[in-house]
Amino acid sequence: MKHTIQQVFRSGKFVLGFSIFSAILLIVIFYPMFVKDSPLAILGQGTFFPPGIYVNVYDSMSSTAYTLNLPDAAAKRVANKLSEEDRLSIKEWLVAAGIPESEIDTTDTAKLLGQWSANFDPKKSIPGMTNARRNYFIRLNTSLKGLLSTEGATISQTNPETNELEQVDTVNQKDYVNVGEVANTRILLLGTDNFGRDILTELVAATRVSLQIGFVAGLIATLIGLTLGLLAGYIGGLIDDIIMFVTNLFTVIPTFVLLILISFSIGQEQRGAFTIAVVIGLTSWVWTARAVRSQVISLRNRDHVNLSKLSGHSIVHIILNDILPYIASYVIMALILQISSGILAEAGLSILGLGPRTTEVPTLGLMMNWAMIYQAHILGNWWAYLPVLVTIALITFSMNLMNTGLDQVFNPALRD
Amino acid sequence: MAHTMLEVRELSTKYVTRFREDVYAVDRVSLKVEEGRSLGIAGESGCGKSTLALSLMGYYFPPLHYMNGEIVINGKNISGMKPDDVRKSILGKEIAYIPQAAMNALNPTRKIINFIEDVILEHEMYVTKKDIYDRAKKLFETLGLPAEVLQKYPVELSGGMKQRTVIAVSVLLLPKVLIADEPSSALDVTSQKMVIKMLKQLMEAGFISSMIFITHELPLLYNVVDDIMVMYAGQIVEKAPSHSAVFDPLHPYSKGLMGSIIVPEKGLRDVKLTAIPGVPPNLKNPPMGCRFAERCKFVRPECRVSSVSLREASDGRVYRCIIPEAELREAYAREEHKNDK
Amino acid sequence: MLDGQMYPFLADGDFEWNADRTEITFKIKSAAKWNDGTPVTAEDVAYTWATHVKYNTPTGSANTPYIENIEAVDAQTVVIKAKLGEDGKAVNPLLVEAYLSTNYVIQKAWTEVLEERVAGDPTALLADPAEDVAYSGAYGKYFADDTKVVYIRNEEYWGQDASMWGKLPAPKYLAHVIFKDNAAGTTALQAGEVDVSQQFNSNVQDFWLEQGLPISTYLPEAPYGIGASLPTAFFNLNSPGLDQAAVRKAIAIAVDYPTIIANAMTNQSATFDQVPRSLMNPTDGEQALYDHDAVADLQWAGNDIEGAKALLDEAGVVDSDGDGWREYNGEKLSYVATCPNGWSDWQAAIEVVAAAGKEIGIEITTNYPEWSVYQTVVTKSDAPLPEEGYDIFMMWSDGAGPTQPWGRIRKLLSSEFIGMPSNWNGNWGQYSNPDADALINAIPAETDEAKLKEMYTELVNIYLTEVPSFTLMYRPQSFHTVNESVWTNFPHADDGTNPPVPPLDLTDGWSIAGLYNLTLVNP
Amino acid sequence: MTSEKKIYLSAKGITKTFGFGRQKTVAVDNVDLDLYEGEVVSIVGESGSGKTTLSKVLLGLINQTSGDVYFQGVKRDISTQAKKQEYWKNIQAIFQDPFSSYNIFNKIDSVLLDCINMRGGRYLPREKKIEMMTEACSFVNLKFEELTNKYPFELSGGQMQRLMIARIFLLKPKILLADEPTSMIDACSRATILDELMHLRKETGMTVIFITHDIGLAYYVSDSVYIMEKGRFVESGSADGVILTPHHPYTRRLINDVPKIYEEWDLSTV
Repeated sequence: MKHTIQQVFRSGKFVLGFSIFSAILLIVIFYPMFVKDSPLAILGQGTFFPPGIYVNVYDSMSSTAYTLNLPDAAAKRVANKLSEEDRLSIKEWLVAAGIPESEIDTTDTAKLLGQWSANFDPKKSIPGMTNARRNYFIRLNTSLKGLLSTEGATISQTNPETNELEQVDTVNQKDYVNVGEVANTRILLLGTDNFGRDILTELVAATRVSLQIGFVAGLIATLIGLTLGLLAGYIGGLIDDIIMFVTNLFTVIPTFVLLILISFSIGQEQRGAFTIAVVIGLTSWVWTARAVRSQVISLRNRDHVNLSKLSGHSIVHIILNDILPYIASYVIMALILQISSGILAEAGLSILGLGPRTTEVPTLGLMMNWAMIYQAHILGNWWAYLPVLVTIALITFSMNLMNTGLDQVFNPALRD
Repeated sequence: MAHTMLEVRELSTKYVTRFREDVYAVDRVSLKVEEGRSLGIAGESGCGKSTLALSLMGYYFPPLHYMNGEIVINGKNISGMKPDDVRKSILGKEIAYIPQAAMNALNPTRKIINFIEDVILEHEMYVTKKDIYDRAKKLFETLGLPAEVLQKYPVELSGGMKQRTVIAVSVLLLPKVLIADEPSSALDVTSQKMVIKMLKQLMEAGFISSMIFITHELPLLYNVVDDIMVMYAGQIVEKAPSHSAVFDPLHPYSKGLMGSIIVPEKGLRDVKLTAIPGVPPNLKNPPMGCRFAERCKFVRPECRVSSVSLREASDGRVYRCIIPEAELREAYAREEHKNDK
Repeated sequence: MLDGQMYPFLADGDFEWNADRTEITFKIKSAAKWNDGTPVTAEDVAYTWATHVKYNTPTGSANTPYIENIEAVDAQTVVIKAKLGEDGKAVNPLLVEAYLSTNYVIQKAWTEVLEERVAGDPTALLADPAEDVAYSGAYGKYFADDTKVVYIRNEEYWGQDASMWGKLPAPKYLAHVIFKDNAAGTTALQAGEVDVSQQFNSNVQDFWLEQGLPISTYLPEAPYGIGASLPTAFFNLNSPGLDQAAVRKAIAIAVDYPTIIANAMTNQSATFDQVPRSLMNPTDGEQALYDHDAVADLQWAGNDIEGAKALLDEAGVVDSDGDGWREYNGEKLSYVATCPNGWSDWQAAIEVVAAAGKEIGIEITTNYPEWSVYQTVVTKSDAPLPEEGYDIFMMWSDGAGPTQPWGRIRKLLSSEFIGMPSNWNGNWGQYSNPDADALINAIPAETDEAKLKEMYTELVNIYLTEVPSFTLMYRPQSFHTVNESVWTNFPHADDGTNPPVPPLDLTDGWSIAGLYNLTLVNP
Repeated sequence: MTSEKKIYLSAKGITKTFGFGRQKTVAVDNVDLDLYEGEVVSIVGESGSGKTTLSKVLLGLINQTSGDVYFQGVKRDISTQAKKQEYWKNIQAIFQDPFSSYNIFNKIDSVLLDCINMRGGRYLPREKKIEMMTEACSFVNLKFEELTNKYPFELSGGQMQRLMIARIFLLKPKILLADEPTSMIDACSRATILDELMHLRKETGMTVIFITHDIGLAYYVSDSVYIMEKGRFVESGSADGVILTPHHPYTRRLINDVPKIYEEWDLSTV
């Protein structure tokens, strides 16, 4: 046994798969200890906030201001608000407004803005210009206000007694706050989803649920497959015929279609994560049963089984001692595959909207489902679906790696 | 003096297990096969017979590794050649190899004639399919194989027929030396006999000039080859003409081996089978002295000290034992006497 | 149109009521022609009605309680006689007016051809595909299959008449493409394969802000369109606990509407801070119909967890067994909130409703049945809703129209829809309040503005107090997002048109005007 | 009566078929066999002749399709697990492949302990059991101390097969069915195993059925020989009679095709 484990860990594939899987498992276990938010808590008002560090604006205003004389601050500010494209657009407008092209210098910001403020008229309609373009110029115009100002901004507050605005503070252009001193900052490593939930926290929770679904589904499928396979293979005869008839029925019906039908027919009220796991487990035992059966049939005729019979051992003893250990490695590999296909099946079902009901738990499939419904893939909000995809891929990849690793160890034909 | 077809000098090879352990399976083996002669290699499983067969071809790929020594086939020294060159210019043309499971190497989706075409086209460019067919037919007829076999798929043939077909195909390019490693051991007795007959025919008809035949079935070996070489633990322990090797073995290991022959012939029931206790040494760390010392009835303290080299006996055979020929024969006589009592 | 006003199109000038409000008279424009060149006549209008009545079509059966008859006085003049009640007044003058703007005129000559074809069989008549129908609009059918319908411009269209636009609308063909789902529609819009998108595109502003596409909406900023319907969550008034107004209101005030609007609608709705909740659309016309100050105390903008808890505590709905959930009559308050599966903005809104329940100790889980199942359950008003599974459920409410807001209020509050085997009108939660019924009955006959305002204010009062249902967001009648890669000058706010052509489907009635201004981007 | 040898095991009209319909194959076809006390009988046949199937029927590992097996003159009844266990106290086997005869997950000790348990020694003290196991091992020239706590794969094929003989030593059955016990073993170990087997037979006087394809081996070990071809016995009789003067063409061919060393091996007859 110990020897086998040593051998298993000598397989590079297994070790790589095992490392990835353990890393995922560790994150799933330890992350919630540090981040105690409910994974389904809606943090953001608005959809798909991009990943990044969010600093509370109100708190930054009242934080200690440090004056940093950074030489390129003004230039960066201008560049941020007025891109090269914007300058060319301004030029386009100015030309349309009748300014000779020779007088426009897009590199001279001050002059350009001067010409712009002198000539821009939001009411003016230029033939052939789209409404979208018109809206763009209006927005650009708004954003350019005060761009070249060297003054700071004034912060005022309403005095509750007089109901008048009173100047509280001034924010200078060279003021900086230290993020560490701002009372409220939040790191959203993977941004938020369409509900305004923190994707990272949700993803970790979803991974846990999906793994649980995978484990339950895999265990159920493997147990059913193992039991039926053992019975059919060892006892044979009529029992074998009956079991194989049922198994063949299940083989002919595509499992995923069956899964969809069952999932659909149990209705969403009953569709908890556990139910889905059970349903997946109940529909995916077929190949395990067939494989175990054929293994058992070949084992049944091995002499050590005959010898065990001659030694007067009962069927149960023979199955447990002389058959099971031989197929144990195979069953473990089947279990690993079943787990990973269980996770995929859940994802597939959820993407079709047949997964577990949403308010209770997040799952990887449900996250994909919502990202798709809210068109994250079309709008380029990669953080809503890519990490989920990567997680699914990593889990199945690591499990398949472990499986091939085990296969190399257990299957003499693949040894090098 | 006859032309030497294959000469091996001090060849040592090893193979590497997947736990990166070296197994020294062939240890300083020298042999010589002359034109028209056949050499048999006998020994227990694990004594290095099959590894030697593979090593003789000069075609090394993992886990088999060449260590040192020389192989000269028909005057060509191939020990330094790259595996790819060996495959292209030596295999099939100079030396052919038939493993035990050769018959299972046939592609089940192709007819025998297609297989033959592949083999020939690999080496010759300007031949028509008609030529190939005619050649194959002629070969098959010479070897007593029905020509219809050419148009059949492997599954349509019996195991014995498949094996004979493979052997026929392997001599298509008229190799000088044929190495047959247990070519008949997976077959029933009748097929086995046919394979043996065919091998003899190959020699007689000149398809091959010499043959190396490997088997653990001594009666078979005795009937096929001119000389028998007994291997033990990667080394040659005795080499003698067939008859003396079987009926008058000199080395204690050969003696034991020959004493275990069972044939359904009168007198067998009166023979006391000899048994060699123990198991062959592990070739990962071969023992210092005589490798057979552990199992030898006549072991002496000095056997375990230094390695034993081959020596020549009075009749010209070679054997690997520190005990002189006369003493050995004396000891054997005593044993026999004891048994009779 | 979306402002609640009726604008004459086929009619020559506004309609007129007689002094008793029992008859409506209007004239048909003399320029109006069918596509076969014959004029549209008063006789066509009258025969259309006669046919509806004769074959008892849905339109006929819905309107016969209110309309006595429609007659052609001469070739141009039509008189609609309202059905009179026992008091000698029109039963419902508002619905008589509504008939004008909500029904198509069908050519008499064609109708007779059709009647002959179906040999008087009403079922066959309604089922006829009307391939050869005569039409008076600018476009006729050109091609149709499962994926798209293409219309071709009628080059003889009477809109070229000097009294109308004097020219034809700009596009020669109109294609209505049917997409597999919203995502496919969005992709097509992005790619410029679609000029006008009338579906919900989440985060529509990303198209121009993030992706720089030539895409725009009717309004340049949020909510991007004119809200004209009130997607509403109905309470199943038979569910234990939901028969209590306090429980209903507590749930309603706890819901985080800003999040619904920001997340579910991606800000394509006015907020309840901007337009306080009532029974009215966020349009100026409807908003002016009730006294804002009188109900200000009852209105809520959501997120009022403490208020909701206080309300429940006060009503004695408390957590007595300490499991974190409140009980009513010893039974844990546990509800299922539903809407049809795949209706993404509604689903997201329902999720937020469910989240609110948790905050105030009421367990709300979500469930999304398929539409086919959902609609069968919800529209069957002759039986109570299932207590399990449909405790809080979403449906629509009436959009804009000449009978609004009365029609909408009726459908939200009137008990007349209880007991119908197939109720596609409203009040699916089966709310019944005689005061509300009386007000709803009285409004159509009322003409005094001040009186009307008083009555509407009272209805809003009832609605905000009793909370039989609650609005979750404002939603446009249809979304209107245009890609200006090919055409520009689509209707947009302040485009200077009069009447302002609102973003409907650009083909129906006055909306056709929206196609006249189109110009090619690169002519 | 006393002078006559006792029939220990006899088979009457044993037929075994596999499959049905078109796939039906007859593995053993109406075979009769009489086994006398203390003799060594060989059943010789090539692969596919049905000899292994016959041996499994005799062992009671599979049920015959028709025919009966009589044990000590009484019709065998192995309908229940208990009856089977009782039967198996009398008849035991050694199988062809030592590598597949062991459960590789169990230590070697368990094989021998099973035998002690089967002979009713389950509650013997540990020392007694070890003593018995040591005795059994030393009978086949193995050292129990070296084997205890080892797994089967740590042994050579020859050692494994000898341990199988040790097992029979412990069980002391009346009949031993040896199914090609040496065909997977090297020639030199083969002699050892045959020696030990014959030694055990001499000690216990048990009856031995030897199943083999090696006609030379059959000749070497047995008193009488049955030649089996395609599920039937084609020739039987004393070893000397059958092997040295074969009558049936099949037997003749079989003997003819085996390589000889003392006489000329006639290659022309194929």
